[in-house]
Amino acid sequence: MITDINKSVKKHSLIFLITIFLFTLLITFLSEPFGINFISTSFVKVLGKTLCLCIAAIAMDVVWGYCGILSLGHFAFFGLGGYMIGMWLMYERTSIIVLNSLDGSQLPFTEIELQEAIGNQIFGVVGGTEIPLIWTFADNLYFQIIFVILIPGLLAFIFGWLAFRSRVTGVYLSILTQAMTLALSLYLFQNDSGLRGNNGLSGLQNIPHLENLSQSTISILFLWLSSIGLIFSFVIFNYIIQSKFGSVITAIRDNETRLRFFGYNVEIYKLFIFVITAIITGLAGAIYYPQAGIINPAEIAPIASIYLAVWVAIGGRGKLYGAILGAASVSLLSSWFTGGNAPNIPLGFFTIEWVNWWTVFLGIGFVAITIFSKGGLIGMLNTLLVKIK
Amino acid sequence: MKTLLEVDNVSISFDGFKAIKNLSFSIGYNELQAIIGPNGAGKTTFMDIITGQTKPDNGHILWGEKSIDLIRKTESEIALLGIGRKFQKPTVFENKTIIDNLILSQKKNRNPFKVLFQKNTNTDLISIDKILKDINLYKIKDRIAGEISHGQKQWLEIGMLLSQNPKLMLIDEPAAGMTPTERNQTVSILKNISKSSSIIVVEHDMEFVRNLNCRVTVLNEGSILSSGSIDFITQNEKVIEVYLGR
Amino acid sequence: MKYLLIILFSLLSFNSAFSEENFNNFLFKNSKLIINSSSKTVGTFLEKINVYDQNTVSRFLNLWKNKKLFYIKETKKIVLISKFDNKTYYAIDIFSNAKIGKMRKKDFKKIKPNSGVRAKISSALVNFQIFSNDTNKRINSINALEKKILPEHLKLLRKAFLLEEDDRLKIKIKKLLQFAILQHGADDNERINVLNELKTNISLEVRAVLSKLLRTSEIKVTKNIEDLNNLNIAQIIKPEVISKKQFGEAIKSFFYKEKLKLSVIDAYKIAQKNGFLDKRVSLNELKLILENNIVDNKILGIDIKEFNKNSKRIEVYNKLAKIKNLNIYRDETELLNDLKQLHFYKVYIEKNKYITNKTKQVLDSINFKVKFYKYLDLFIDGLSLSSIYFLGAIGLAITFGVMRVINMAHGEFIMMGAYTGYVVQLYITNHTLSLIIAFPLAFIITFIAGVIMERLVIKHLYKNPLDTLLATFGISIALQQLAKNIFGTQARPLTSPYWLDGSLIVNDDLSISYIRIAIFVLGVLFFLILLFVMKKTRFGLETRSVTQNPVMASNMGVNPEKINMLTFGFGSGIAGVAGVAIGLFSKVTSELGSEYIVQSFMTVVVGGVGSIWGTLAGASLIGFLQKFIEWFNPSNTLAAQTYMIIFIILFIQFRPKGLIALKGRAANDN
Amino acid sequence: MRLLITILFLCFSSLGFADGHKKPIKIGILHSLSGTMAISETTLKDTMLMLIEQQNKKGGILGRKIEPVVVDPASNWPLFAEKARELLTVQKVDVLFGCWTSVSRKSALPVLEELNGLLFYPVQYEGEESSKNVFYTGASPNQQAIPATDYYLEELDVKKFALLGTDYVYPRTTNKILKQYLIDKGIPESDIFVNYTPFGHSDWSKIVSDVVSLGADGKKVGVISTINGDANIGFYKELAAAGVKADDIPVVAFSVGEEELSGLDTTNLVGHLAAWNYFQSAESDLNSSFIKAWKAKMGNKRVTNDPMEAHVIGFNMYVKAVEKAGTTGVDAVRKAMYGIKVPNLTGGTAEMLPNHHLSKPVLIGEILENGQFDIISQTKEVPGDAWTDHLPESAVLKSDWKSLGCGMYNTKTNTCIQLKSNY
Repeated sequence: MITDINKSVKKHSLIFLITIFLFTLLITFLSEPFGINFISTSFVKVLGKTLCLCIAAIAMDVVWGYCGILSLGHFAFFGLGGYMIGMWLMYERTSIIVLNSLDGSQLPFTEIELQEAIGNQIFGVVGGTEIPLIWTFADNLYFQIIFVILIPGLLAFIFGWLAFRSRVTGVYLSILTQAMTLALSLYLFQNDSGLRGNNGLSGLQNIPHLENLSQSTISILFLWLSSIGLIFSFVIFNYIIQSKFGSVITAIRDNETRLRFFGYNVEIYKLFIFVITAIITGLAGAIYYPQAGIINPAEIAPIASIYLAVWVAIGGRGKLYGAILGAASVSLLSSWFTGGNAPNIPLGFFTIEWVNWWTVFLGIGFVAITIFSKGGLIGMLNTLLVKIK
Repeated sequence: MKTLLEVDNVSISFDGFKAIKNLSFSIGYNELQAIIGPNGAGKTTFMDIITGQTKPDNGHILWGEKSIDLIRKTESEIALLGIGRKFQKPTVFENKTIIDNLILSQKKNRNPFKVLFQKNTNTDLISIDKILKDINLYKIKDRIAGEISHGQKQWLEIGMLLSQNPKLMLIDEPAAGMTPTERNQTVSILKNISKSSSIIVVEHDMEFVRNLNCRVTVLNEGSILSSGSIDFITQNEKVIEVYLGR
Repeated sequence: MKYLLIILFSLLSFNSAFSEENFNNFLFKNSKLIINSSSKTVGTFLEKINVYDQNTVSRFLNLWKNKKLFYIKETKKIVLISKFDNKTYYAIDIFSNAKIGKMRKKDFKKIKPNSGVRAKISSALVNFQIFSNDTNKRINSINALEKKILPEHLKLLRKAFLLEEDDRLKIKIKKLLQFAILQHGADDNERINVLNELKTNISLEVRAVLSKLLRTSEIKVTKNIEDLNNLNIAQIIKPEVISKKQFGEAIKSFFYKEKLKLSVIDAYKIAQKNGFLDKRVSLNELKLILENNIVDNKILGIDIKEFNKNSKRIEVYNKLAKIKNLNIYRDETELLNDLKQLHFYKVYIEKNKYITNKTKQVLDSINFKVKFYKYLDLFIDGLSLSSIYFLGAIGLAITFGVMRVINMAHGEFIMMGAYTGYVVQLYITNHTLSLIIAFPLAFIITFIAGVIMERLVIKHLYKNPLDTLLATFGISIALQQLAKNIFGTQARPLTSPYWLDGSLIVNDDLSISYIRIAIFVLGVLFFLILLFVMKKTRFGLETRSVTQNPVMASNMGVNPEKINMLTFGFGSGIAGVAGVAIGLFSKVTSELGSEYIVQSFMTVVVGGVGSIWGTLAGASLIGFLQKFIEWFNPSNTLAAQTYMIIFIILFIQFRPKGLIALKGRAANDN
Repeated sequence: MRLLITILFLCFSSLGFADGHKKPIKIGILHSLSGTMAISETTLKDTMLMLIEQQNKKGGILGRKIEPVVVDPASNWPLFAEKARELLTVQKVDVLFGCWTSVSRKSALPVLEELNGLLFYPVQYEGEESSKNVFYTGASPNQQAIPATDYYLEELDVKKFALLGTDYVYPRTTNKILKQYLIDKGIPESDIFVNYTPFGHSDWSKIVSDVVSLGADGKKVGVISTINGDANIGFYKELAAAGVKADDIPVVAFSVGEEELSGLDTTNLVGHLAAWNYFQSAESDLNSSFIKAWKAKMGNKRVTNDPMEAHVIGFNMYVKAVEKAGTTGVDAVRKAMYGIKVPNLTGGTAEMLPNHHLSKPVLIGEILENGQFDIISQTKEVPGDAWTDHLPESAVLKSDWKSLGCGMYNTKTNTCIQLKSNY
């Protein structure tokens, strides 16, 4: 495997790139603003968001499926990415509104008046008016984009450094990562956190300076952005896992003690993977939340990260395609069943309403897949293909 | 003869149980030594201490010409200094091919950022091929390590040690689960290696140790009972009592 | 006072000049006041009522207070109602008990005095009942007095104290009399005596009365410091510049409690109101004045575009002010200088300095004692939270600790236990009995569920504990939704038996609800039972042997499969029992379990895996820590939880194996 | 990939139902059926289904049948936006009834305004909002919080206030308004104790004991509770355990109704208060027939509550407005809505005001042992206020969509600050 990396990397990446590109192109042609209006904007948004979830899923797959760190806190990074970009979106949009409303006054406004008005608009709902310190750079898109990378990366670095250094592994590490995301979400739930507490940041789908574009156009833009993000992260991760580095991290997964005796500083490798996946997850979040429209602390509750792991497990861990398949299928099915689209099944004495029963079947599905198909959906597909051949 | 490794007055206890008591031991360059002893004598703990997996309560472990104290070092640092270890139960990376296993352990820069862009040069592959031949696995080099026999795994692990190119190898029960022919092959492999690096073999099997024809140390209850040639120690009454007598 | 005299008069004379008939007429005239009573209007009505026969009035007031009265919609007549059949009712005269007529439900309406009105009625009843022959009535009137003592009650109480023969009542009256003297007494020596008597009493009532003596006025201001000499000064306040509230306040208040502060702006307002200083021009007013002086987009010849800075606005305004003879603008530091020549203070409403000092002294000594109870209370709070965590986590400690299986569905077993309790109560209405049945039943049901889960799912996944996490998470969400589909999303009641209602009241600052005591006892019981099971029984022995070395254990004739199954069932069963207990003090919903799962995991991890003692230690640490942090920052329990989790994350760094860790080789292979 | 495409097709195949002669009127129901809010919101879904069923029996609206479309946003705020968009664009519903928490409303709001949808929001809320696309059928603060506080001040003579709330926008804003209101009424700031707890908070012992000790200076303490959802259960249980009687420390709650009490043993809560625009115990023919129908459908143990009444009013208004407009077009219906009057279940009539709020009576009830409320005070209809008069920055604002065409109009500068809401 390691022996012919380059060819393999290129082949995989190319196939993937073409598939996603064609897929996105197809959706664009089926969409409302650029095509035959077969697919609704709402579904385009769902697809765009799903692509972002796929990015998070492949990051999760690398950190868990390849490196063996079952992180139950990766959604914290996803959320942080969303918050960082959300701050700019919200501040900028509000300042445009405020500037318009101040236009009517006779004297030109002072900087303080502007800040107060913006603060009142953003923090009025949580009973405050002051703009907190952490919003210092919120008026600058470039800074906030840097934060999208920096903040999740920093959190991952600090947490990872602490955890790996003391050799917390396995189940313990999972619980610790869960505690991390719980602590972060509880912190953000406080109004004092300066990020609007439980309300979170909202109205993010209205992109400032793009007011003239309709949401259907914006949704296509973000679909493309998400696709590019997915391709970008796939190429990076595919390179990593196919390189010798990848061989090292799978060795960490299989037996990290053994690897230490070969002179590998396992902790640094883990930290590297933890941080890079956190950054990519954060970027995914930054593309996701402008499509979702609102981010709030409930998004990063521990359960979200568990779901992330479940997607990867269902799709098939240790295979990037698997993670994508898992994330896409579960989240799309979930959205379909809870959307009231699925026809109910009358059993005569009892009617199965999908809205009520979907979660039950989903849960049973997880169990079945973990027990019967270690390879997940992609593993099942492979066996099926082998049989057909 | 210059000493490569000197273990000086080392002790360790777990929950009040003294696993190693004031143990001192040394080995020179390109020397082959064997350690024997009954179950619970502290053989594995002894190896754990040298490789940094367990920190002793007191004592020193000095390494090489500069007499570096290994106690403060991590496992990976010790490994990088040139100590390789083979475990009692063969531990190879079962999901990887034999050749990938060897590439992984090959002595190269371990910096993650370097590893990310590391490529296999021709010389790398040639040296690996040589090792593959030495350990009799050349023909099946592309097989997954999890599928090969127990004895072959033992060899693979020794091969991985070779590929790591250490100055000292700690080898825990290399002959366990091997057929008599495989044992003989193992003996010759080890003897061959000892020409270029030092080896400490921990073994149960007296016959195997006899074939190695080297200095033998007998451990019992965490301290050294006797040390010398195999003929010398087999005549020691205490050794016969605690070890052979059973 | 007049009111009181009239009562006394009517009480002493025993001669009611007015008959029931008159009272009835009186009621009829005032029926509007009774029907639409408000605590604002009821006072005047109650004053007028005293002239009537006291028995009649007190009967009427009692009926009114207890919401027994009705009125006929058409005539507004106030009556009693009794049911005749499903559709018809009798209206009954309040006094004669005669049936006035049949009516339908539509025709009458209940009179519903609100609790404010009811309190006033009770207070009025005092005058009629404090000398009653009926002990119960006297008790009632004294209870009513506890709520509020008016000046006129002082005399009444003195008399009642002399007349009262029931010892227990006499003590109560004495207490009230003391309070009355303190608040309304005229003789300062007597009040000081009472203060000395109350020194050792730490009850909330005493503190309330003492604090009343220390009530202060609004902030006042004077120019002349000698003015203060003759006053009973409570506090002298220095105005200061206070920055606006900032985010991150939580952290600040974590370290110190805020004192009374007076901002410069507020102080200036007070001074201005009292005529000491001129009106201050605020930035907003300044802006308005400037706007009114715009001429051709210019103010004093300066283009308005330049007015985008406060400094510029102030500068130009001050120029304008000189021209137009307005007050010039001054910033806060300048205002502070103006204020320095003034003195802001609060005075006690009580005039006697000696009394206020004495009161402060007594209150301080009481508060010192109260503090002790507060800490004790905090400790007990921590203890009770710890027991809850312990109960939630102990089942997990067995499945996770012994088998290294992460059971994400553990919370759902807790939920199942709680629902079992609820279902049992549906069929057995005696709460004590139903609880006695619910505990073992919950154990059995969750035991079986645990065994089924182990057989069907966990068994296949022992080699990979992380996979069990996912599988059991699947079970968890399926069970949660299933519970929703069966029991609905509404919370279900799980009522504790009557003997668990209320609390053990040590004093006003230390009361422990019985349910928390019960949970603590249950926690201790669990702990002892588990210790016994693990240390003294065959099952425990075998479990421990399987934990330490499964291969060896199976060689010794222990069947690891059976042990695994039973251990899992046992752990789940305990979760079920814990569920009944948790359901008793919180609520039974399908999400009950998910609230405890993360905390339970942390408890087990912090405590150290594989040890019951460890779980105890972990639960105590987390429980006490959380209460301790909450105590620093009472208004923000969220912050407390965040800090606690961060602490735990850091804690794990230093003790990765938990508080009580298994040592040696066994601990290394996880 | 293949799976993705299959799902895609499945999605759309389900849409292609046969178009009959008369297209049904589609009503989207946007209430969480799972997650933490399901406890409150599922009831509203059932209410809507019942109302639609009843209306269909009467022949629907304009001779068209009504078809409900139920979705589950699962107490997940972003999903409210996603599902709202799906309902409006994919399902093409004519109107939405839904949301409970303010966050969920604020999440759906941009979508509604963008796509010009119509939402009936049935829950009491914090005000400070008036969207062109939302009709607020629940109470605004001046229809619930302010009257209840007045009741405390005037009737119960409360001098010290504990404002306890769940940490989210409704309690935050309501308490901000109340705090200012109390200060204006002469209550010193130091006598107002504010505390926020997270959703689903269960450990109340410390907070309850803090509240009890507030009374140490002899002033009467009253609790104003904006605690939401199932956290109430633990709170009331702890109150009962601490022996807090309503006569000593009354609690008035804005989020506790019959539904929440049904999960509780109420014997110890007797006398505590709640302020609503509706109680099940209200005596009127309309109410008894509504309760009867509800119990017939959902079982005898089920109770009715205020947000249900809000949906009843909202639905009846919608029916009237569509009939008046003769179409389901959003703009036409909105215009028809202003001034529409329908009877309240408590007697009297509710009227839709040009600020998209209702005029409704305010009721204060004392908890009875059977989990019902004894109505002890009922006002005349109070017009709902979009912008509170008690905060200086809001006092100057006015909402009038009928004549001013603006939801945030500054009466001082006579300008419309914004047409779309800032969320």
